[in-house]
Amino acid sequence: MSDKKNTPAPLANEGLPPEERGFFCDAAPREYAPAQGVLEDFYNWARSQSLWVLGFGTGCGAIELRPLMTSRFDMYRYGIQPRPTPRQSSVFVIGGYASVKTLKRIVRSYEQMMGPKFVVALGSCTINGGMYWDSYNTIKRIDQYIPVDVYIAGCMPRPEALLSGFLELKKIIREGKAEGQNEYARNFDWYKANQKNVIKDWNMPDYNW
Amino acid sequence: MEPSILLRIGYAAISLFVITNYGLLLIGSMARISAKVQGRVGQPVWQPYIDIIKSSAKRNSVGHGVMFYLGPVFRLAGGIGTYMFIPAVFGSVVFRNFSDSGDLLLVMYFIFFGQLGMALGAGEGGHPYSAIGVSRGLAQMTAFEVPFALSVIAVAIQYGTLDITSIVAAQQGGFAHWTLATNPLAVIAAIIAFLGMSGHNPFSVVIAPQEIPIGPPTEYQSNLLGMLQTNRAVFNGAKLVLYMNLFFGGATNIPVMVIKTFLIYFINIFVGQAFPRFRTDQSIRFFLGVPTLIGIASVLIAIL
Amino acid sequence: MKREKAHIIPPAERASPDLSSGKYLVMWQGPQHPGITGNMSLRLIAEGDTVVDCETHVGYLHRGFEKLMERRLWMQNFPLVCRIAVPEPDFNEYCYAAAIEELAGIQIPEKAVWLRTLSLEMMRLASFLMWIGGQAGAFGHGTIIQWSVTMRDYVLDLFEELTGGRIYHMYIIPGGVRSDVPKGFLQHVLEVLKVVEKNLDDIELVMFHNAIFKLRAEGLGYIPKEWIDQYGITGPNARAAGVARDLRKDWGYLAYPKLDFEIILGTKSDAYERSRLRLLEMYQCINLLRQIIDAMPKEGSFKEKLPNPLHWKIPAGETYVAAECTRGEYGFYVVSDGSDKPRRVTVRGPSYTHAVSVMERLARGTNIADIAGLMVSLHTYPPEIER
Amino acid sequence: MNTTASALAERYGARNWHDQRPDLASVVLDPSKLRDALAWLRDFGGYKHLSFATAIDNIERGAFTLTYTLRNHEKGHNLIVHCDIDRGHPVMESIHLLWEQAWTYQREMREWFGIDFPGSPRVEEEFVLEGWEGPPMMRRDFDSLEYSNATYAERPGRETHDPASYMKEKLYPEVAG
Repeated sequence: MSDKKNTPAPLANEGLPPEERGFFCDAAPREYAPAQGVLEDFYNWARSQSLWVLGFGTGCGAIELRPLMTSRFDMYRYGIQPRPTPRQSSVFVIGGYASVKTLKRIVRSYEQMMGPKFVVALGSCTINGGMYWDSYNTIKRIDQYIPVDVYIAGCMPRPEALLSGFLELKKIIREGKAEGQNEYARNFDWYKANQKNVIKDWNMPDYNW
Repeated sequence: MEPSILLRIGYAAISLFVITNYGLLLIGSMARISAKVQGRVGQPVWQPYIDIIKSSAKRNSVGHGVMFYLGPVFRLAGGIGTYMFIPAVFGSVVFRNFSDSGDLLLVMYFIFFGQLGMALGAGEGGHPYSAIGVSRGLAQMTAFEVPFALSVIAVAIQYGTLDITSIVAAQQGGFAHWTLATNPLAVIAAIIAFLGMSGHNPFSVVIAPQEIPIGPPTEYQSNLLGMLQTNRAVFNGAKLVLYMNLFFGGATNIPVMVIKTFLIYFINIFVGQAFPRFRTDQSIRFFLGVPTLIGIASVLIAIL
Repeated sequence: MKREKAHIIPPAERASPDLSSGKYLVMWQGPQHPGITGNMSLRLIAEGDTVVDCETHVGYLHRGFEKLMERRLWMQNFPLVCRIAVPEPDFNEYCYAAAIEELAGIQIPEKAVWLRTLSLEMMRLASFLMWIGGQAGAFGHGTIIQWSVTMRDYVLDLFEELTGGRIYHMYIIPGGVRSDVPKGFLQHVLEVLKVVEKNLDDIELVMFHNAIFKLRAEGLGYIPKEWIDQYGITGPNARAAGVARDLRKDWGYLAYPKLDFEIILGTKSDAYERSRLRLLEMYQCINLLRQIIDAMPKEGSFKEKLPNPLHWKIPAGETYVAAECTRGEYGFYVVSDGSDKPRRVTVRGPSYTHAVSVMERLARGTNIADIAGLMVSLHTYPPEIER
Repeated sequence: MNTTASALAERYGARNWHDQRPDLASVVLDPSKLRDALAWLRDFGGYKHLSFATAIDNIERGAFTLTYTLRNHEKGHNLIVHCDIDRGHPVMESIHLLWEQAWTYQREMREWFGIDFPGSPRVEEEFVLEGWEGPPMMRRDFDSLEYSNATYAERPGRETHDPASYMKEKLYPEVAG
């Protein structure tokens, strides 16, 4: 179910030393066409019913994930569960402000996730910089660097807000509007330019999967 | 009369289908039970189905060479092979599988086979945590195979055969004939080995999320992961049925099978929720200690 | 059986393994790793299952607080400071407020003193409850955290009732506290304490009398007594080594001199001892909270009148105010040049020594499987390292 | 108290002993004497515990003021030791041999202020920043807001006001208008 025709040119991986370029893949991401009709609806339902959250606490918002995944606000009820490896998780929760050093890891982990993949961004600082609007080390809006599906405002968002955010994400997925992966592949150059504009020492592959 | 081979294959497919669904539901309900221990509501019972559908519905996937793809295939083959040579329900035509053409040794071999295939595949994955997980897993497996093998030897000596069907047949006729009653030491050793085999706490160091997230399957995604999840259900079911046959008098119909296997699997959760996990060296030391002695004792009892 | 070989003191000098030999395995534990505390990473070089070298890498949470505070008015900084450390923001608020009051020469009313003590102790309890789940989880025991984080949530509900905020309270403002106790609040505190205490008994039974937990934790990460001053170790890590370091006693800030408590000391100074000591301190917390509720004045004003915060100039000077947080000495060093903005603010976090120098040394020679447990048993938290 | 003060004064030429609180004092030393003075304080003065070390950018004086805060647990007394070093040529003696954790603070000062500590372990490595190309960002002449506006994309629709004037026109519009 993937169209082979628009396969883009291989990446240069100029960030890497020449002897290491062979170790990494140089294929740029490409778009994947969704399945047909009812089948895709069924898939989307399944995706929305089993959201595996990548266990990467990028900011202080991660502290409210603990109550969320433990017995008070039990997110397992909704089929949401943490997953330690990006390969198997489908939701990336950006827990608040992202410093440049963390953004590098965010991009890397996001690209390693298998699509369809969804991003939930917590806190005002991911929306417009929030409290760190004049900080020299935190980015101001995360959607310049990776596609975001749901924002949850607040500093910090309460577990109830997180839950409603996840339910909103489910709705979007079921409607088939959560095509962040394809969007990333479509505007790959733009995203990559933004990323390289901020991450000064780009010493990793241009697209690592 | 003996059904034709095609008919038997059809029957085997039916019983495989049943055991897969049963295994999935078992996993789901056990997750719910452990959630209750933790004071949670817990995931829906059918969550494993959705997870498998979701994993298989992933759009792209990353490979690391042929062995990487073959790992889950071997694992699944091991699981199915294990199940195929065990009579799920004693005396039933549909659920006897191919138990008459294979015996206990073959089953034990299949239990190994899946793990080894997985080890090869995960090693190909190239993730350091996979390598560590594989080494831990194999080390621990060789450790818990010792008490398991000993108890199996005890059973074989006791009933004078390696054929599972006749072992079950010998246990018919009430609780007094079960291995649990006739040779309890063998059962104890085997149950301890079972804890290690099913990889719950305290023997979950293979996939320890806090230490080596998450061990051998770290690199596996999409449909490969779905395959592993399916295998988990089949393999659990097969092991449970095997234990039920060897030690708990088998089952003459489906409800009895369900009840017995559920109770056997419940032991895992019961122990797993109450304990942290051993380190690899500690668990090996543990398995080669008391459980091995119990196993030897059970063999001696069987001989005498 | 492991008790005898408890005292392994790792080598002081770093090993320099030859990575090209193919004998060693280089691993990054974190930042994307469930077994790491907060958002930091360890670069481990392992030989087999044994770590021969460990490097702590911090900075993933660096927001440049100290720079930002130089750009803001004294009062504008006040919502900023509590963001420095998520699990226990109140210690930041207290240190900052106390420093300003000392420089500006403000005396806070008696009731504010008690309310501050109350909120600090509640924060300590909440933070410890968060930690104990992590400690059990690091050894693979997932049940404890499910219980303890819920208990923490009950304490957070109390904070919500008192201050309106769950995580960030902004309650301790310069000149006192922001609001008086609501009606019936103290009663709720006592009720919650009863629940938490009961749950702690369960946790002690399941965790501290658990053979496998003992097997894992005993003898892990032994800190000799000499290191305490050498490395500047403070808090429970120092007390578990038998060194009485508790600023609540030493400095006697807030209402602590009026409260009756003893410094809890350990002897064995390994991971198990540290965990046990922290459990005892949780009981001590509950006891202290009950004392505070009995002893605190029920009426009176709770804050001083401040000048217009927009034109508030603090007289020139410098001071260092520290408080005993759950991890050790948490201090604010504030310099004012007489203007309406701080000249320099430095945050002294206890994790600074624990997570970097101590962790790097203790990690040498431990099993990979124990790194997470060791990390948590030092109770480190990255944001206070990098600010 | 002033055994320590006088001893420091006559041994190492310490100046401006200032008692901020009964349990907190500060003193100024020369950079050349600082390391010996700290060693003496640690071994003979009872100030065994290094709380933290940091620097203040006194750009008007053209100096970095290094600040070492020590604690004497027996007497329950804290001592802040200052010393000025030239801002144009910021080099300071390393004290990583006195306290095991000191190298971390020195690494931090190296990255944040550009103060060099020859011989301190891993002082060259990046501490919290990664791929930082600007000047050392804790210096007073580095403007965080300017850098942030120049580097990071902003979401339109956010305005910030100067609190004084904004509050005035909100609270007292007649005065402001």
